[in-house]
Amino acid sequence: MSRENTKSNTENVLEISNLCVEYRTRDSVVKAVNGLDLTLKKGQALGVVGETGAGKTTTGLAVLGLIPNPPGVVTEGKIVLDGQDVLTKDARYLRGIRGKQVSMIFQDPMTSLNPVLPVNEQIAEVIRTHNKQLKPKEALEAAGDMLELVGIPRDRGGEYPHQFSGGMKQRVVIAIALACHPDVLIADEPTTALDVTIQAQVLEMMKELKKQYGTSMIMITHDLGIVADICDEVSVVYAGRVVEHGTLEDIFDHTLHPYTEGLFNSLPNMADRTQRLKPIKGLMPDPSNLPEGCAFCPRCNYAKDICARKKPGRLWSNDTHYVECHLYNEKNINSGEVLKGE
Amino acid sequence: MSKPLLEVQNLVKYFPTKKGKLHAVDDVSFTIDRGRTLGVVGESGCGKSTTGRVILRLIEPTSGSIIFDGTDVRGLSADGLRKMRTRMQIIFQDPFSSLNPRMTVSQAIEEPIRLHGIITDKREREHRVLELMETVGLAPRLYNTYPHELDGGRRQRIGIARALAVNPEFIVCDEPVSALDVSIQAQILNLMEDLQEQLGLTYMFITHDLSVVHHFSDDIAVMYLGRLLEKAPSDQLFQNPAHPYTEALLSAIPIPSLHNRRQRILMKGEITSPVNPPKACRFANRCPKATDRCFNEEPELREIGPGHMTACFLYE
Amino acid sequence: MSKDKEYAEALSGPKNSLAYDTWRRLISNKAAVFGMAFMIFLILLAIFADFLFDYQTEVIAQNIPDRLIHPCLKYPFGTDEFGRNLLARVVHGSRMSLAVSFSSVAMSLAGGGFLGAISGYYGGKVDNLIMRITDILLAIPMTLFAIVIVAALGANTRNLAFALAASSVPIFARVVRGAVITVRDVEFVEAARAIGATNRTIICSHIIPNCLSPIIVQVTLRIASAIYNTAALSFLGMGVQAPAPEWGGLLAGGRTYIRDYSYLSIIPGIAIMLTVLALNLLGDGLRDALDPRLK
Amino acid sequence: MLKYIIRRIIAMIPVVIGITFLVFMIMQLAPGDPVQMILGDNASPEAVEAMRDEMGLNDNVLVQYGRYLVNLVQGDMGTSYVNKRPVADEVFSRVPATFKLAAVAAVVSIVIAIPLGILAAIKQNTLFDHSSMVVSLIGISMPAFWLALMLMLLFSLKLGWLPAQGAKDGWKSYVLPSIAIGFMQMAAIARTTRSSMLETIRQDYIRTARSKGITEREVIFHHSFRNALIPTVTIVGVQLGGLLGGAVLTETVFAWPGLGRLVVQAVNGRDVPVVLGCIVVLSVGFSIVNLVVDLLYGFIDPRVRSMYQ
Amino acid sequence: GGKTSSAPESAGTTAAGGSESVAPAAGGESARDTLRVALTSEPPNLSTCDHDSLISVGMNMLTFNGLVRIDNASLKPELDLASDYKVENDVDWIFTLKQGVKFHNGDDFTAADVVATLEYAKSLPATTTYTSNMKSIEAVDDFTVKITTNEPYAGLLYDLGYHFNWILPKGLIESGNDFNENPIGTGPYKLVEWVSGDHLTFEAFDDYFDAERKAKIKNLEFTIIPEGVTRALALETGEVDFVWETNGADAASLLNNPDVKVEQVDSVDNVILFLNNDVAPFDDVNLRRAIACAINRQDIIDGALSGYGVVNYSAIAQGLWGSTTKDQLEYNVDKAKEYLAAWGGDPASVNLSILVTNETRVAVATIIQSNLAELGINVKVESMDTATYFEKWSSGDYTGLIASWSPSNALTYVQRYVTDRRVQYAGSYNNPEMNKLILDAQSTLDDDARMEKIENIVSIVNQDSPQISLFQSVWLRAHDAKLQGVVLSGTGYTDYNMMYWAE
Ligand SMILES: Nc1ncnc2c1ncn2[C@@H]1O[C@H](COP(=O)(O)OP(=O)(O)OP(=O)(O)O)[C@@H](O)[C@H]1O
Ligand SMILES: Nc1ncnc2c1ncn2[C@@H]1O[C@H](COP(=O)(O)OP(=O)(O)OP(=O)(O)O)[C@@H](O)[C@H]1O
Ligand SMILES: [Mg+2]
Ligand SMILES: [Mg+2]
Ligand code: NI
Repeated sequence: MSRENTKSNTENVLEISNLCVEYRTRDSVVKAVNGLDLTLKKGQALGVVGETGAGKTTTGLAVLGLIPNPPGVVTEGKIVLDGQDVLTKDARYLRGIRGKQVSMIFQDPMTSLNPVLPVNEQIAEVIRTHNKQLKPKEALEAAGDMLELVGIPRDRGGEYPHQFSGGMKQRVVIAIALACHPDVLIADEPTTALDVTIQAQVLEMMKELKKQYGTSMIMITHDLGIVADICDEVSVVYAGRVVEHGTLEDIFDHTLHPYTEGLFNSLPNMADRTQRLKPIKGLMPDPSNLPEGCAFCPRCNYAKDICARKKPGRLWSNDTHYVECHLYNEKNINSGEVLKGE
Repeated sequence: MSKPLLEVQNLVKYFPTKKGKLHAVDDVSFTIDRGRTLGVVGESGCGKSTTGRVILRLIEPTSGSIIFDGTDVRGLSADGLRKMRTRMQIIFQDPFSSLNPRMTVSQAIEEPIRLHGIITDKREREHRVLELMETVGLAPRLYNTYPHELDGGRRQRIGIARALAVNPEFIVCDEPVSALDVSIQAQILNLMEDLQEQLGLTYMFITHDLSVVHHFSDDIAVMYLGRLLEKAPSDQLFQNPAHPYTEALLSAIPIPSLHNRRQRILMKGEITSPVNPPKACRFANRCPKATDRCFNEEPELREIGPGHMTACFLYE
Repeated sequence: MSKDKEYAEALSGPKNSLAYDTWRRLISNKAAVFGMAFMIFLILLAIFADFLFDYQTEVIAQNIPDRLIHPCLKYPFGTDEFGRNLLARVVHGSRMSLAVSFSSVAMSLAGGGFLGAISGYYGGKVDNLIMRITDILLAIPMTLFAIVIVAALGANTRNLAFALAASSVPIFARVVRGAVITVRDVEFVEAARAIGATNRTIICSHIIPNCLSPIIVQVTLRIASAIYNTAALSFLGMGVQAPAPEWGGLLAGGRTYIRDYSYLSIIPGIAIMLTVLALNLLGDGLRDALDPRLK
Repeated sequence: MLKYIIRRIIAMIPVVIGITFLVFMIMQLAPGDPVQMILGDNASPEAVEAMRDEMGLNDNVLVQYGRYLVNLVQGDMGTSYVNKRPVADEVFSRVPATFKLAAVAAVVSIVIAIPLGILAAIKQNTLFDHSSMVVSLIGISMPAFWLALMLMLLFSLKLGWLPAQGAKDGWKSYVLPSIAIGFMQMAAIARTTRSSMLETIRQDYIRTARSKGITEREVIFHHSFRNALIPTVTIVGVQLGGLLGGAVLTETVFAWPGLGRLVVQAVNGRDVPVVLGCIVVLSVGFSIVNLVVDLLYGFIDPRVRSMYQ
Repeated sequence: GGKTSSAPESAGTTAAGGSESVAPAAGGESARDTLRVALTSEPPNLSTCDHDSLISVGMNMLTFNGLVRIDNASLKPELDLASDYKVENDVDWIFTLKQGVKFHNGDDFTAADVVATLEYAKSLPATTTYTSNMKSIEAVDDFTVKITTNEPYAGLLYDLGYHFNWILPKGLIESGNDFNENPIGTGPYKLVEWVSGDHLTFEAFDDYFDAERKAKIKNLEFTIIPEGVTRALALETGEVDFVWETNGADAASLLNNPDVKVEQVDSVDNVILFLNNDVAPFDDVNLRRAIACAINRQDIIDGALSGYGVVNYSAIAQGLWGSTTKDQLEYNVDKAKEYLAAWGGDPASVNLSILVTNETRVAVATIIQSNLAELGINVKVESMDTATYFEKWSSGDYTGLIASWSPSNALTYVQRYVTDRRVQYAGSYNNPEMNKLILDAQSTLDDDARMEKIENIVSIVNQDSPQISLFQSVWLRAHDAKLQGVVLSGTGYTDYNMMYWAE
């Protein structure tokens, strides 16, 4: 903790600390996010990787204050955006920042656009909301610019979402998110619904735009390939907590957490197709019934007694890389060697 | 391996639609040898699933021939087809919609055994179901549970057990892992590999995930808008892709590693409509290497190396 | 050996059934529970009506001296123009109203279900033909259609049930067809075909069980509407024949006296309303409970 | 669009033929003899027979039907058995009354129901929501003719505010009948509006809209409303059919000079041509309403609109 | 003798007669120049010959006149368009016509119109009963007509008073005028408009020939209100002035309303339980008698008619000239049991199903049902529409039904017992003797002798009890208390032209 604070805070455009979110349904309380910390530096792209149900989308929504309530409740934590804790702000303030300072690209482009409105109106809407002095025509003009920016001819702006293909819809969603040049862009699996070739186009475009506008970006995904492609740092999330965080190199070449390791081992090796996959055994824990100790413990090949009992603390391996795992202590952390047996 | 297990010749499937004929599968030919895996890749809507379904005659083909182990599948009577389906099976992409929500795990696995009268004794059948569950890694306590109580991975295991229940020789796997998380995906892939080894199965493995198909298949067929563009042994395809589309496709896969990254070849545009496509190379409008000829003629699939076929004018 | 034990254990394990889940969701919905409780009450009332009031002496026998007595202790619902205890008639009326509506819904479910299932499963020309016929039937306002049939066949309970059934056949055909079509294209049907299931197995053990929820919901709503339409036809004098009590008939008979003895039409009206309400609540509740999305 | 409308109108022809055929055949099953009705109990059997011949009632049923259809195409709906007036005159003189009443009831119920449904959805689980939904539930459960009687009892007899019958007192005449036949539709529409509103509010694109920072009002009116209208419009179409059906009974109670009453009277008098005429007109009216509803879909939903083109 | 009498001797309720000079003109109140009447249903037809409906006859009375009319108070024929008549050699009836009478279209009324009308009526199949006794009609001069009957026929005046024989203008008959659309006659009112399903309006005919009977209220408007309650409400709220048929259930509250007057008159409408004499066991006189004695008519009146009815045990309605109660079978359960024993069959084997057409009759049949249950006879009540009902009746496909007969005179009434009339009344009376008796009565022109013969016929029928009389209804008409000159007839008619508004 202390080491984090020594870093120059001024660079951080978004800081999430100890975020806890619960979904309280009639039969159970789903602990979707459990003390999650994220830091996004200016102009950088942070990859957030994790399995289904790890709480990635929930975190993104929390930043925009859009967690559906009921059943969702933020029980703890701080989300500091532009020096302000958004969790303490009222609806009016939140509306002011949404789309302007922080915007989000949602998981499914097929359902993220309003089917009864032409796409340019949907883009113009966000522009006008944050530039009240603009006339509707000017806003539409600006929306046309945005469309061209994402590679859609401006004269197709009057068409409706159903007339667009999946890739084009995703571009429109991106255009909406970028229309007011937000400081922070949260991209929630922006390409999972798309074909590889289209995915490549969209990712390439996002990289371009990021460079052009210096937007800071959180890239939520479960595809380590995408992370390698466009991110600067990575947070690996498991059961609503960051279990390992570091730069690309830290994570890809100096993997520490057994879960991260498992993720890599699950991927087929492109170089050697005969190599057998080494999957992580078992399943994600039930978020309404989390284990007491380390959440990954039941699936971990290296689990020790203590893992089941006590939550591991955070351990920094270098200035940028930390892990939460009982396999490491102050002694072995820098060498990266695992404490086996014992 | 003298004779291939499955031989598909000039398979065509057109769907009549309001706007015209939809060319879902257009003149596709390939063979699969016993005990081997043919991977089929391609973008969404290129006709992968349709090909798989037509082979099992879940959809009637428009034309072409399907020879399975010497039997013409198209010539089978309804009853013959039912028998044939103890030898050929299919696993579906979506583990959610491919299981009847009102049947328990055991009922679902038992159904094919019962329907084909493979085991008539009730006790024995129950035993067999439990055995199959064990084979695919489902705990016996799940015997009486319903699919909606289970996660995607387990459900996919039910689908596999169901397919295995009739002791098939050949299984069409229609994107069996694309709905699953990587960690679960790896579990299922390993399971399928083990089964192939133990039971000597032959697979047709449909996917759009190139890294998976590379890992899993002996041969790979690349489809585009109903057409087979390239077919080659797995390593051959990855090392020396012939068709510009295959090349672009390979370059588009994001590689989860910081080293030996590929230079991306970006294709312009998106897949065109498969309804009444013009007589031209279907990839021509997105192809960086297209010539005038590509827009006026359709290239034939031709052999360019041992087991390596492609349909492109660049290789004439 | 231990494996055998494990197997035996699995076989004897508890069956947590879908029906039970649905039931649990249903009873957590207060309105639906009210609807269900009311319907159960009503059905019991209909079954045991004879134990409460004797049909010959209390329901149809007249007692002119006691005619038109406002509700009081002796006659909680008052008496009608023939001095009959309205309570007894309302209680026995539930029998007739339920019998007519249940049987008409059963008939139209059978007819409409059959047509809809064929239409949905086979598609193509058959579907087209059946759907055009339902188009025609649906273009005639339902009450009107029932009136015409009753007028043609003559007014009696059987024809009444038949008319109501005929007029809701197209609705069931539509609902069942819709359900079958959604289910028909679902992968598990294809999966069943892939494992060699015959058409019959597919229809009986895959399609029908999965079509059931919209149909069950529709059945409750149709029963409500049948009760309503029975009343409407009785109101026009085309309903159940006197002196048999039926709520619509009671209401129709009472309307002559509405000025001074308004309870004669208010009470049967409330009975109809409560029943229709209960069925609607139950139908809504079932719709929610059966919807897998709300799992 | 125009082509679509024309196609739809042409598609109505077989429906009308089907309706006439069906009703014609059903009415044939009826035991009553129209001639007996016309001539009364003083007529001699020869007179009855002569009249049957004259009216063509001794021909084959299909011949009779064919003749009816041929005449119908020429706008001739036959002659009433009972009063011998042309059915077309008889029926069309009643059309305005029924359609005016139905229109008033429909407009009023829609105008009340939709805002009510939206408000209830926005204020989900508040007292307002609960009470308006209870009222709607009662509304869909209450037989229209009973409501008619109750309204009459209260407003005409007890309070004396509104006329009990007829269509002669201007807007006042419309109040009770239109409430009686419109209440149920209003309730059904309000319920559908509420639930479709709640449904759309859960959609992804609403989340997208919210993420733009627009106000909740804009979210509701600009984004949810039009999408929520799609199922609402369907129910409006269905309900209008119920409205025409409900008119049959309500018109009798309120002595409304419309088609509903005519058809009841004609059915009782076994006046086949009039019954047929009424049903054809009501059904065509209903089909037209449904056509309008379908066109409205196109207006609301661009996905549907592109299907017309 | 019922030949001529200018004014009935105050039979009605209010001071009628010559008060007309006081009523309309005096105040000159323009406010009340309209009378709004609520009808139960639409008149099927406005012409004279194309219907046999009570409501339509009411309309005919407004626009047409006959040579004679049946007086509403006395129910006897009185001169109307004829100023005098005499009978020569038993079959030739010489009518002298009034002069200066005009039709609504301005045509003058002459003997030619009479001849044309009666010839026209004779040519129509539906009117035979009322026209076939006339052998020939001749115009002796412009204002004299000779009608020759086939044989001596006492019923001619009644026939002429029947609406089929009311006078139409010759010119319009010949030009094929549709009298339904355009009912032009000599009557006190002219049709203004008929909005189908809603209302009919009439306007007073200024050139009406009979000053005494000239319309006093300028406009007449008929509204159709099928629901009884609604009709009563409409009267109370002032939406209508006159309700043509009031339900017994509503009468009680209307009676308490000082602004409303309820008129009651015992009708000649005899409601009977019609038994099919052709089928066993109803062909047995003892069983029929048992049924007749078992039915409690007072219960019917109280239960089904709210007390508005008159018990009748005789075959013919009380109050008609010629009716008698001789030999009638009254309500007596013990007697009923005796007759049942005399019949000797098993009451449980009797399948009596009573066909009815409306709510009130359902109620009546329901009471019969419970009465007969005491004898052990099971009764079913079948409600149906009128068309089916008539079909079943005329084809004899029934066991019992409830019907009502309301002819204007006893002779017409008993004529229903003539064998050849059984075609229409399938299953009715089986007594070949009766034909002769009836023929004899109808050719007896002397009133007193005829009355005796009719009484004899009635008493025979009473003993045979082919059908069972139940009650005579009471006509209930309610109107604004300010309306004067209301005279109700036992046949159900009233003369709107005699009504006027009090100040
Ligand atoms: N509206 C909700 N009500 C109840 N539980 C919810 C709701 N939304 C999410 N959850 C639960 O919260 C947990 C985290 O969900 P979240 O959507 O954040 O996961 P995710 O990491 O985005 O997963 P994915 O990769 O599938 O998108 C899951 O267990 C999910 O079931
Ligand atoms: N039953 C059908 N009727 C009409 N068109 C169909 C039908 N089934 C498939 N198609 C069309 O045929 C084409 C090929 O479909 P297919 O399902 O085989 O594609 P796929 O390669 O499996 O795609 P995906 O990766 O999305 O599963 C598509 O354009 C599809 O829309
Ligand atoms: Mg997510
Ligand atoms: Mg597919
Ligand atoms: Ni008028």
